[in-house]
Amino acid sequence: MKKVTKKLIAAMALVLICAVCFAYGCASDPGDSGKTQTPAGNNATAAPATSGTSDDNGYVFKHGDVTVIMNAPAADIIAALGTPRSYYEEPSCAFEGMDKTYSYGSFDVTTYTEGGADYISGVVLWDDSVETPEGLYIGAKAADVTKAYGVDAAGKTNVSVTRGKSNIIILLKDDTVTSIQYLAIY
Amino acid sequence: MDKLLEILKEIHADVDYDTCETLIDDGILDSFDIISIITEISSEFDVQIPANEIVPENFNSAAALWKLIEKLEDE
Amino acid sequence: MKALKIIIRIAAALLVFALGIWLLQRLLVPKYVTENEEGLLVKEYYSYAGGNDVLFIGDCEVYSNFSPVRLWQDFGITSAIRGSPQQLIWHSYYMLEDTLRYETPKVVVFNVLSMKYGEPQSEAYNRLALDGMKWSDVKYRAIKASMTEEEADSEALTVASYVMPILRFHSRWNELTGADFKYMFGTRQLSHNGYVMRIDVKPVDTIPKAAPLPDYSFADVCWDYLEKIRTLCDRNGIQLILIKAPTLRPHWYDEWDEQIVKYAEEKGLCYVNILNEVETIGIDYTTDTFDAGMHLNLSGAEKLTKWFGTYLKANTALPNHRGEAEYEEKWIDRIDYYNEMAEAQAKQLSENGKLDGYWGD
Amino acid sequence: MSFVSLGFLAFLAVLILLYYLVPKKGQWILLLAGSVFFYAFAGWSALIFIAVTALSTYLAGIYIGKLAADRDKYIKEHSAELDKEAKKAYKAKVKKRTYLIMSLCLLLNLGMLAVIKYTDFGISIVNGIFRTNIGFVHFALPMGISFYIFQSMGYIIDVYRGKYAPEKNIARFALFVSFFPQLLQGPISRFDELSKTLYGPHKFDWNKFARGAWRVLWGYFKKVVIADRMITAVLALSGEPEKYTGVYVVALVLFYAIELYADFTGGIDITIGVAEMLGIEVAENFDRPFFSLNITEYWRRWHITMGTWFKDYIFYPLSVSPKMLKISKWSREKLGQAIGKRVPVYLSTIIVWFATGLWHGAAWNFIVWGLLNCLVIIVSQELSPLYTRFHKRFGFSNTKGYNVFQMFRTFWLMGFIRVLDVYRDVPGTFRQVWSVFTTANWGNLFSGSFLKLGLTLSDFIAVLAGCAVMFTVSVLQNKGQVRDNIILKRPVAVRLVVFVLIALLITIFGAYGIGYDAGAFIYGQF
Repeated sequence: MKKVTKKLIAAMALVLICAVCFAYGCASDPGDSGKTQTPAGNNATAAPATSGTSDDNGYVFKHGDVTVIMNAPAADIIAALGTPRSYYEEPSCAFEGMDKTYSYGSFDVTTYTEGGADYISGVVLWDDSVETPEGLYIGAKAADVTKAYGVDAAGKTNVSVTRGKSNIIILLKDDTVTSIQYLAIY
Repeated sequence: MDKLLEILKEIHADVDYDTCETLIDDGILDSFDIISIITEISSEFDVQIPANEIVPENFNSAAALWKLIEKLEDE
Repeated sequence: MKALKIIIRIAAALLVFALGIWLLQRLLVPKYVTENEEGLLVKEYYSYAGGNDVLFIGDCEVYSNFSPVRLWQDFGITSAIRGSPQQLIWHSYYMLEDTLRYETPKVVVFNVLSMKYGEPQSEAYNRLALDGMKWSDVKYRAIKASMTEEEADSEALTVASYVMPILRFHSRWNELTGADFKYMFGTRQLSHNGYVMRIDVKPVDTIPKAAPLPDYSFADVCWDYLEKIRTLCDRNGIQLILIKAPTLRPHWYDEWDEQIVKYAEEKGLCYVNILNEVETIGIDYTTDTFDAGMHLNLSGAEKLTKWFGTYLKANTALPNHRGEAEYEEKWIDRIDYYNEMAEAQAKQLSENGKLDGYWGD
Repeated sequence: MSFVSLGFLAFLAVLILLYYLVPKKGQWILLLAGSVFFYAFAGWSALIFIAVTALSTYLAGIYIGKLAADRDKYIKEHSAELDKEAKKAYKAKVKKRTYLIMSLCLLLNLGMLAVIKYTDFGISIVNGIFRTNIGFVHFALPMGISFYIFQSMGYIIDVYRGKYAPEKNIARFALFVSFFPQLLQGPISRFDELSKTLYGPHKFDWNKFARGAWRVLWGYFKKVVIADRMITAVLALSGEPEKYTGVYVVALVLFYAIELYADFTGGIDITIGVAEMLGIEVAENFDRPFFSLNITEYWRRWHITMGTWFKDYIFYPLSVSPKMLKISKWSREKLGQAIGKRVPVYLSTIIVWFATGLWHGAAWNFIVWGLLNCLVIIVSQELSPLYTRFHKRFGFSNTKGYNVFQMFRTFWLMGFIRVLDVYRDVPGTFRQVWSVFTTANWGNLFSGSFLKLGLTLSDFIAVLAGCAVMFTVSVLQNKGQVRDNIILKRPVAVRLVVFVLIALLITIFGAYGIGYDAGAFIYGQF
């Protein structure tokens, strides 16, 4: 009996030591420590946030209750947007794969092909009947750009804002927005 | 020598230390055993077996080990 | 053991290895006969090299839109196209340099669309442009100039993979088809002096509006290569003509056009934006294109070529070679093959309602 | 220069050709030149580090050797007038000095390693404890530094212990430190063993050459066909841990085990094979570790030269040091025989595994990895009497079936500990492993989702076929070397043709070039 107790104590002491080390391991940021020595490592791929909140989709375009997310699978989004006013597909020079443009009058949605499926590659806004979720529309002023996206647009001909895998290009003329385009960042 | 055999028996009771000459080569003694033996020897014989003497030749048989102890005692 | 015996053994092993690699390479490289047929174009040039007064360089906007056979038949102008899919301007430049190793044309026609691409777009197009090129220092320089980022990362392997394409295509083992075996030691001719024929029709019903760009300036590297093309032509006494083919997509912005116009004026070059001539030429986008505006079909190409022949007559001093025996002889077969393919395609189209391949089989 | 590169193959071809053409006396000089060339490819600055190690170790060795020689001479000359005690005192005096020199050499080299490898890690700990925000220094790790410093340190310790005389020729010593095949990822050779064949002269021996060539071929097969293909799936699975839980973690454990084994043993095969083609014998580093019945055995068969290095130069000295014996005595008195006996062994074990973990990388995941190994070893040590009793009662411990079960158990236990390497995140790894028990997504095995990891079905088939070959060869190795038993018994012509065929197969089925990550040898980074 006595022997067993002592063994138990020894084992527990060991577990404790390991636990302390482990707990410390938890406390420190593991990402920082190993990075420089990991050429074959996978930190880079793990880096972009993927935890699933809406922020991670980057800038999105909303039409009614349809959300157009850059690089998202296109099929469901296109279906939800209803029948386009016109549709154009552009084959690439040789090779499979097709860039498709769905026009809905006041905006176009474009897609690219990868691995047999279509993904959203961009949205172009054509007139002031539509606006971005941040409240920017064609005809708005440079100050509105600042209000919506926090960048200074006064006196510029174009500004570009990026969040996640989504990029919005805003063109201006005489401090008035003339074009708003979403671009997927591959 | 008897004291040594006693130490060894405590580690592995079922080995015939009088004849076995391949304690290391056949993996009968592992590194844990070796350390235990050295610790025991140091408390029983007042010799310290340095790390560089931990080679198969010195631990393959009880006789070799005994020789080592005698040599170290002699120094 | 005797040194000789060892050397023989090792040499034998190396020889067997080389033979094996060669055979496997023949098997594994893409044959471009059932898909991406345009991959044949660059290699095919060498079979019709020599005696071409006009050389077209550029992407699908040249190889789908201009018909050298028509140019010969109607104007007695001998021409060849060195086109490849998504041919970038540096490809075009090296295409020209490579051509000069075989012949010196009197006129070079360059389609300016590729001015819009300042970076390699995809490794695949490099292969289509360069794999078919014969080995020379030109090819080596072309490879170095064209590498994508990924290719440049392992530069030695990339260069080696053009010497030994098996290093690039070894993983095609799981995509092999009957055609890879059938055409292991030789493929069939696709082009007509570089022209790729399609007779089917897919009308343009809509062309999406082109979104304005934040910046319309061409990349520096494109200007550099345009200048290189111009000086190379200059040195060789070649007249350079810049064109923009009448293809609706990708969109050719007016802002781009203005820059080319200005450049042509400065350098005293001919530049014609054929998009502005569509009505004169009589191109009807409901019948003259096979993919809704990207490329012209045979009917469209022949209309365009007819117009362009007249343009060449007016702006250059190209001779009419009709009636010259050595030329007539060469072109008679080409005309036959041209008609043969058009017929085969027409036959398949009427039987199947669609084209499965250029050869109509 | 990676083994899997055309540059290396060309380098090798030229080197081997020259090696057998130059006068035999010059062979090792050529090897040294080749090694410097090989290393210079990684950048000239990296050469400085290896030069510092080679030079400092060489000088320390020479100095220690000289002191030892002087001592022996003095004692011999004065043996009449000195009594035993005086001799002992004199010896102790000299030993103090040699110990100092060895310590300085160790300090310099290990210090260099520590600064380069562990500064950022240290900074991150300091930042964590003191909530400071010190910037990282991001030293680039010179190629193979962990390996050649350990190899050199083994040498200086051996010289200090008087195991062998120091190398007198600095160029020869430099070759020992820098011998190019083992620069990237070991094995960690011992001077007395490697020097037997390293310096030649070597006449061209067709059999040795052929054996080496076959082994190189085999190494490339494992590395290029299996490991470099598998790495794509490993990176995909570990790159998105939130997405890939449950069954995917089990798959990752399996895939990583395959990849690491094929990669590391493949690399070692190339190393040893190249050396063999040059007539040089390099120590084995693996003995089919996945056939081990328990973890202790596994560590005797996996990365052998590292294990013995830690055993000979850290574990033994530590556990028999006077301090440790004192601790042992104290703990026996205070804690009783049972625990007291274990204290020195277990304490040394824990320290050694901590060091082993740290050696693999400056990150918590490696340290935890080391300590987990240690924990399993100690627990199984403690449980072994229990097992023995259990087996005695039921008497099936030696049946084949039970052995297979043991191998299976060891494989998966080690596998799960090993995934710390790929997640590189300690709590994350535990979450992932836990998800195996909580996430019931085994249906994904057949849903085709495994084909979305960057590998096609044919890739998986290629890996599977490769593993089948690997397994068959391992089983055949029960009866000795496959090369000796099967290959070299065939007629030369047959051998040449089969060799070429395999080389062609590797060319086709290898995962290299566009579309595949040019995976560096995993162990090159440590």
